[in-house]
Amino acid sequence: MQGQGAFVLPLILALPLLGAILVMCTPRTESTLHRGIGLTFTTATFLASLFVLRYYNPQLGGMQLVFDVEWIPGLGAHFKTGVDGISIFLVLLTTFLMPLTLLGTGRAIEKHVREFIAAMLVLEAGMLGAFIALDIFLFYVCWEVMLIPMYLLIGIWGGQRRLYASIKFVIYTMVGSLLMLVAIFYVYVQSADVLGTSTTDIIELQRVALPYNAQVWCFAAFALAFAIKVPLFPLHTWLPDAHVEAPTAGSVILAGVLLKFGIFGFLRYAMPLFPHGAEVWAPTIAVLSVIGIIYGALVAFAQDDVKKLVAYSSVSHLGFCALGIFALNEYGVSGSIYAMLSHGLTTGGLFLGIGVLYERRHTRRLAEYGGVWKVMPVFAGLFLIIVMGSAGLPALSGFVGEFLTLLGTFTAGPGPKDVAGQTVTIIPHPMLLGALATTGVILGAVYLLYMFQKVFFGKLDPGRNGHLRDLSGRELGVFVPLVIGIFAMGLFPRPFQRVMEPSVAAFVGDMKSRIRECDGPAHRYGQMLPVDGKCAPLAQAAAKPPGVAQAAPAAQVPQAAQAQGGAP
Amino acid sequence: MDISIKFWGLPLLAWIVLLPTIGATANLVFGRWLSRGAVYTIAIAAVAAAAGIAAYLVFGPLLTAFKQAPATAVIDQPVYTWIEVGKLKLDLVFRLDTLSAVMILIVTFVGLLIHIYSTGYMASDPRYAAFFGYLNLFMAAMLVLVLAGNMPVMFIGWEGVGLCSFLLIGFWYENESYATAGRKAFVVNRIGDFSFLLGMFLLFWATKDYTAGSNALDFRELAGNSQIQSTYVTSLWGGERLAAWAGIFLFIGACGKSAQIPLFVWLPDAMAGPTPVSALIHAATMVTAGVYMVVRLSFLYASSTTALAVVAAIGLVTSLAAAFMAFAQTDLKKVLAYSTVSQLGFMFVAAGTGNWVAAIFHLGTHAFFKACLFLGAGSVMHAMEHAGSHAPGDIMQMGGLRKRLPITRATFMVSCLAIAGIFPFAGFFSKDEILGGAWSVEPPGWPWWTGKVFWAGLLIAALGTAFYMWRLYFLVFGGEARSKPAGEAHESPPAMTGPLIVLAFLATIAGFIGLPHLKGVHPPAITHGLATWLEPVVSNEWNDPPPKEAKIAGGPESRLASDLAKKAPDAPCCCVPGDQAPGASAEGATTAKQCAQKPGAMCALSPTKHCVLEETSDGTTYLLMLIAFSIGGLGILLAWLFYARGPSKTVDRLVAGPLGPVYEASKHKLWFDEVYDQIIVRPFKIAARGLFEIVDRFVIDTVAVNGTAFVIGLFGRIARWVQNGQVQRYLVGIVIGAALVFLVAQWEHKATFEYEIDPSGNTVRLVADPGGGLSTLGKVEWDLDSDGRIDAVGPEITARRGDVGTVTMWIEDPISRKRISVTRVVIEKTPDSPEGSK
Amino acid sequence: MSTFDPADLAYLVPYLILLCVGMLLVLAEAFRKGKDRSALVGVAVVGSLAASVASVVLYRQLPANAGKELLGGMLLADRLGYVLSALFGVTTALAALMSPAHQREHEWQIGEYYGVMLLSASGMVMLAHAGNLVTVFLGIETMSLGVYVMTAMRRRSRRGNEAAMKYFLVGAFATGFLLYGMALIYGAAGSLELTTIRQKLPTTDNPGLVITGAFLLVVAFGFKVAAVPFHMWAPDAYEGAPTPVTAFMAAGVKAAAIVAMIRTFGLALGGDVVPFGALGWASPFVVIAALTITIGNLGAIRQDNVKRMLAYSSISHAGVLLVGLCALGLGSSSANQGLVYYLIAYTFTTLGAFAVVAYVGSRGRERLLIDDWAGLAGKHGAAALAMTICLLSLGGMPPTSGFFGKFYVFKAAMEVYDGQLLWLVVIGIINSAISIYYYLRIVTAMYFREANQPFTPTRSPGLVFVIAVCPIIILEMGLMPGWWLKLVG
Amino acid sequence: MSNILFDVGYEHFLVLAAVLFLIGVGGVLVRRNALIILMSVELMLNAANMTVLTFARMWGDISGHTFALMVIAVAAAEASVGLAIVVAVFRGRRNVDVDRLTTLRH
Repeated sequence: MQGQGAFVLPLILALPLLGAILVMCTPRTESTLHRGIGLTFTTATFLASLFVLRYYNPQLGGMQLVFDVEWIPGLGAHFKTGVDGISIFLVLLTTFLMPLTLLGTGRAIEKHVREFIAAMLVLEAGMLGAFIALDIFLFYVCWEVMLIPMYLLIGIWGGQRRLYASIKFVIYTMVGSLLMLVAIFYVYVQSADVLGTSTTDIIELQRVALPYNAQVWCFAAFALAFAIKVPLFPLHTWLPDAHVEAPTAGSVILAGVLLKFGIFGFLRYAMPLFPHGAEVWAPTIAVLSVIGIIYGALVAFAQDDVKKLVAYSSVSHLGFCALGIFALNEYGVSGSIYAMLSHGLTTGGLFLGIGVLYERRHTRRLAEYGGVWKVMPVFAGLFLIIVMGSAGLPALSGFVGEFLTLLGTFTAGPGPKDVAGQTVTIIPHPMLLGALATTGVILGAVYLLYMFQKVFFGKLDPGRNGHLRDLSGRELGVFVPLVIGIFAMGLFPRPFQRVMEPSVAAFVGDMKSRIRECDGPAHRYGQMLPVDGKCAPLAQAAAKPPGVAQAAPAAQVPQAAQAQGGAP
Repeated sequence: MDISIKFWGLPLLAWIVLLPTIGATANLVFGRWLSRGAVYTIAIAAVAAAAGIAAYLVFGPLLTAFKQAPATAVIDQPVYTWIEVGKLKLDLVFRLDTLSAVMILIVTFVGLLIHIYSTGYMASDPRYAAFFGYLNLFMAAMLVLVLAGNMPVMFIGWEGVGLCSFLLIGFWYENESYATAGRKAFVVNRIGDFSFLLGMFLLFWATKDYTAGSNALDFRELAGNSQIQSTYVTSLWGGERLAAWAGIFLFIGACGKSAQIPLFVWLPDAMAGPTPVSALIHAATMVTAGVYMVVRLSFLYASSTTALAVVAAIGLVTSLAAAFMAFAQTDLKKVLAYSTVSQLGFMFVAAGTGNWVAAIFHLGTHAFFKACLFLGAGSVMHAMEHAGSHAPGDIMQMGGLRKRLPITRATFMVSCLAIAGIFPFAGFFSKDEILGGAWSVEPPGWPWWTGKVFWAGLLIAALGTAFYMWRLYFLVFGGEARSKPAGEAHESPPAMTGPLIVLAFLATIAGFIGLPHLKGVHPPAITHGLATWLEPVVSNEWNDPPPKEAKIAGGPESRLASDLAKKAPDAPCCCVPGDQAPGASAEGATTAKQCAQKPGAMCALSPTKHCVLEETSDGTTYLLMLIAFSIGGLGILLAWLFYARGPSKTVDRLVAGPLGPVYEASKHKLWFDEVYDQIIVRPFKIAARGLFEIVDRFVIDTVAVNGTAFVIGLFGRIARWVQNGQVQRYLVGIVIGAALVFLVAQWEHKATFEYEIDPSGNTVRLVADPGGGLSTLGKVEWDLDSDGRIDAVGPEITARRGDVGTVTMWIEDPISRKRISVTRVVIEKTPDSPEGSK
Repeated sequence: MSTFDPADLAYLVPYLILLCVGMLLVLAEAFRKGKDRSALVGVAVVGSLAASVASVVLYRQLPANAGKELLGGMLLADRLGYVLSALFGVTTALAALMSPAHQREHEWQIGEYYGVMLLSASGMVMLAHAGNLVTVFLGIETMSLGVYVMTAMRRRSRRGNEAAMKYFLVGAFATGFLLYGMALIYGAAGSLELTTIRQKLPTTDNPGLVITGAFLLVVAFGFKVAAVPFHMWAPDAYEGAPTPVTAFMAAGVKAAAIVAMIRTFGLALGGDVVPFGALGWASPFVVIAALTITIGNLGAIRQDNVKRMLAYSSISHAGVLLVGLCALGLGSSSANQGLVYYLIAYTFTTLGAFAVVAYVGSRGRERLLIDDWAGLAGKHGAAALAMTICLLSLGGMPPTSGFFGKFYVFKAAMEVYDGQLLWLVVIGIINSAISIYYYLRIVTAMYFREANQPFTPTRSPGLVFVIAVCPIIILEMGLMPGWWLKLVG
Repeated sequence: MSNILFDVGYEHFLVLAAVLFLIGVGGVLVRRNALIILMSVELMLNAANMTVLTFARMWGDISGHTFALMVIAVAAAEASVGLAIVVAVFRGRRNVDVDRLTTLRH
């Protein structure tokens, strides 16, 4: 079935690809033309993506703008796309950042401009595809497709240690995603057993309640892939290398969008598909993300390379998001989505800012800077706003997300006057974790202000930094929208939340009921019943041969008989 | 009362905040193209307009409403819904009630004066526009903080002022140490904010189920909603009440903002900022935010005497320590900074003794005289600087300025009198309120002497205050000029002296809105203005449910003392003799037993604070006043003795001799910074570096990641080394390999099932073992007694022993639907066995 | 024994075409010594393509799942057979297209080459249709002998000879095992016909014979597909042989051997007629598959010689194919489709990759070291791109055909009852993560490193055509796999 | 006397064939000279052939005999190819010692 406005999503998926093909057809020397094409198509994609908002109906929630055509008949895989409150803004974030990134990169890339633009466009297509895919198969394909352009971005246009960084990035990601592939096989094959026919439609798959231990393993497989992307401590070490070596554009997209797939993956795939797996692994992940929050912040403070510093700050910030979703309440989840969006803007902005400095000074060492405010006041002002947004200053974008995730975590437990068993808490000691995570607020201020002071305050060395010129018109064109976005998101989160709310509420409610009732009413297929406290599979509910039908009561008899069985 | 007075669609309260914001934006964005005139016109106009609106709202609608019914004197103006997730609904709501009214009047008015003053003080600064932009921004943030209707909105202002303070302290950022001071301020404040957040979370966690529909964490909800009230007294960790924990968390936040021990260290450094900033932010307004917040949450603190005790204790310690630290300072502004810390300590003691009105009272008077002092100091330094001094703040190079700067000197003197608590200046009354309150306070759960201790402590602090302030005065204005600039200084321009005069005037008369309650004398109502005005906002009762028995006695608020005494002799009781209304002119807090001795006395349960306050008879009040006054006088006297003619030999001798260590301790503010550096900053840096080098670089990257790669590579080498090119090795490989494969391939693990017979002998548990793989996926069927009938289904079943004989299990392959059957003898069945026959 | 029915010949057209054209070419060479051989190439290509076209036509005529016994069961005409014979035809054509340029550049112009190639291809086709141990044996031998000869055709190159020698010796040795194994099976079943064997074996009174025989066959076929531990000849032979021949070996021979296994094990020894281990005849194969995937990768991971690296990678791919075979043996319904898809995908990928290898080498210098490939993207972007696509496909990255091949085979393995092959899938998956590393080493060299010295590659329309067409097919198969999956029931 | 010697049954042929096969295998594995190895391979093939024939006889099945004939032909072809390769190698390096063929390795 084709939902209303279904054409939009395929359109925004096709536009970048079209651009990529077009740009590859132009002669290799016309670099200005290439940049022009890149900008045009990314901008066009952004404008097209605004239609998503136009057609999305916040009241309804659920998947909308659904576009569905059969793709691989033999496999039952469909080309099925759609957005809900969780993914819609991530899509917009992607399309919004892309043109800015290209604009910000400007002439920083001299060699192979054509290929660069093409890579960026393909990357955009891949990311969008992964966000809007409603077919686990399509998702996986896009997920892997994202990898190659990023790998090329780091490898071709990167810094000195780019070979090491690019390979590390790819291998890290592959290890995770391939194990996820195994789990996908498993789910896919099982779905045939439960639903009758194998399907790759995630909406369908969510109705498959797998055996308890299977859920635990599959979740682990998915979680590894996503935890690497997030990245959770201790799987984060690819990130600093990748960031430091990648060109500005690469870093911006990497931090701005790619990392989000970790959290998004948990929300859209790992948790709904394997609720009990989530239940089992939640404590581990929660603790790891708290460690990540503190650890990332501490290590960021120890860096002399600005990019590395920001890279580690991402580890810390994404920790909040990961923590939030496992709080399993509206505050945590919607907060974590919001934090992702804000992180996209702020960290993207930070990297663009570093790019601006790097273009002028060709170094990223903090020690090289100082007193830059004097020569670049406009830049300093804008950068300060971005920094503050990242540090979670209220009324800027960062605060809302952090506040909500922390609030969600802290209040994940039952309230003082709560009816027992009413709330479902899957993380241990919510208040303790919440409190520990909140220290990230302090640490964030510590390292961000440290960086800001080192770069912009202090004595200006006229010899080294005296000549730096302030932002050009083009660069203003990059930063002003970002800053406006940061303010808008900080002051008016409500419109965003109104759109997210139904989907988030549905997600939370669904997870809770499935965890509490062992995949009870909501999931009539492959029903699971509790056995000694845990959930274990009952014999297949689907397609019972007649023999069993009357055998089932017989099965009850002995158990029922146990009661008075003691007599003889 | 809910008035919504709009202007261009926006409520007026919003405009109060918006106008400074606009001013700030204008100056920060377009400042570089504006003339100085334009800049300060915009800035001052913005603040003036805000002040105007504030004044109109307070003396207009609010006052009229107050006259009708004090309780309804609230202007509540939601602007829009800021955040809404689940039960968490947060409007951006501004609320003007009697408490915030006092605050915005102070903030806008003092702010306005300081803006005017700055036009003179900053006249020669290149970044004029930026300065005024920041000032306006600060005003906006501060007003948000004050007008906020719920805690998160308050937090916006709370951190906003932090940011501005960061920017203004580091205003002259070329100086690395100034920039660092700014950062220090922000970070230390963040530590406080961290705790503030925790407090908010805790409150939300406790109240989220009761704020249906209305704003979460809304002050009025928190104060008014009876269900919520009941959650405060539920006990949390360590048997303490929820209110205690929330209160303490929030108070730590206040410590950060209001520079209390242990988080006061940033304030002295903050003096790096331009003097008007110190006056506005670090004396008059921002630093008092903590006090304001505590008073705002009086209902919460009233619910936990523990929290109160903590607040009061910290306040006392801080006021004493800061006063001590001020003795040896030689920097004009540093002295004032410590005195600010000390005075804030006073306010917290007031709040901690449930003496909310006094806290706000002192907050106001302090705002006036301390702002005046700072501006005076600014004027002095300005003069010194223009006279060519390189260390304009060093009081040792001053002296004799009374001739050079008459106006400044006069105003400074007035303020010094005020802060020393000399009758009839403002400081005298406010301080006296605090002392009096401390003397007579006796909340349930405190031993009777606690209040007295606070009183005594504060007296010492007051003595110190008087001494170091007058030391300062004498060193600056008294004696003869001790340096060339001091001799040639000139009075500052009217733009600066004007505000000084106004503030000095206020510092003189402001005290008369808060005279103590006396039975004998009855001055006009205005003299108790503040108390009555704040009545509806601050909480007047200890939220302390009376003991069970009394509850049983229950019924109306007041009972016949005699029959309450029977049930609960020790129930707290506000004893009212005869036929008077409870609480009207009670004779004081006591227990039901004592009160019952008076015939026909009534007990007002859960004693009111009036009851407590009015215990003190006029005599005591006069006595307390006298003591406070004389203490102030004593302090001044001492200062005069030592410093009347500048730094005297006696002082030097003392410092060199017996008082040496004390002097050092005071000079290095008890080595707080040094200690923090050792136990926090240094370890933090080491930890950061260490984690990066050890965990990240070595453990994860080197060992785990590259290690794995290396091992795999090693196997690679081996695999290739085997391939040595000799074809016959290949052939041998084929043969041996084939043999090995043959051996390995024989391993098999067929499906089967396990069983355990329950020791009690009644049941048998059978578990299917599918033979490797993830789990049992296929349907599992059981024939328990080899009669060919399927008795049970499922991978794991329990059956009665009687039914079990030779068991056959079928596992069906879900894909190929192939059935595998396993048969095992579980229980031998002989025909004559009792189980077999059924 | 049924009698010879001329009508059957109609079903054998592909085979006959290859046979006749092959002989014709051999003769032709005899008469036109020393002249240019472009005509021969043309004939060879046309012939082999004709064969594929013929098999496509026959495929369409054939009713959906009905097979037909030819020549008294000696050969079977079914969809599987025709799909693969079409594939072999294309393989041969592409390999032939690669050859002339390579012959020219590396001086080994020998006209019989094309004839031999087609004859050996005819052997493959015979395997694709084999319905009897005899035809299996004959097919394998025809194919192998041809390939031995082609390997040896660079007479002057010592490496070429050495490769041929090793390949031949090991091959002959394996043939011995093959034959003996067949003999034992024959002894147990009393028939050489695959279907009959299937019927007879369960009632055999001598399972020992069956086990030993089956096991000897495992060894022999293991050698043909270069499965560990019977793989050691492969790297040497692949490296030493002329690149087009290597391509032909890697693509064609492997595919043919797999289809022969599908026939022999799937048909003759299918189900659980071999009472051995946990999984019947599949139980040795699961071990072999695991070893093959892993050791193939390990061998490649530190390899600096591109051709050799591809050889090792093709070993690990054989492992994946064996996983599919095990799935087939354990009754996974979709294993057949998976295998066929994988074979097709792998064929084009390999041909493409080796075509680029052939392209890079020129004037007697093969330029096999990764360092020689540094900065290839700069000068010869198209070739580098093509190579990248092929490598990604080999590494199993979407959206290439290699990904779907792996996906489908592993899916089939997962469908096996109760996840008995799960561990095998996990091993396979982990290995493809490892494999990414060394495939990317080449990509890294081509794109991220600077060229050390410029060179002129081998340019010829045929080669360029192959380089161009393979990536296109790879991507097409990757994006639209549906049609390809439905080729066989 | 025992007729184990004279009552020759199928088993004798099978065992003989097996022994021959093993001898062949041994020869391939231990001898260094390519030609000898070639012969050993032939030995293996013929052993297999013998087995086939025995069973064919046992089952009274004609197809076995035809198979044997084909095998002989194939073996001949194989031998010729083998010899050709040996010659080519010999041309290159003046010996046919398989141990020395180690330019292709690792």
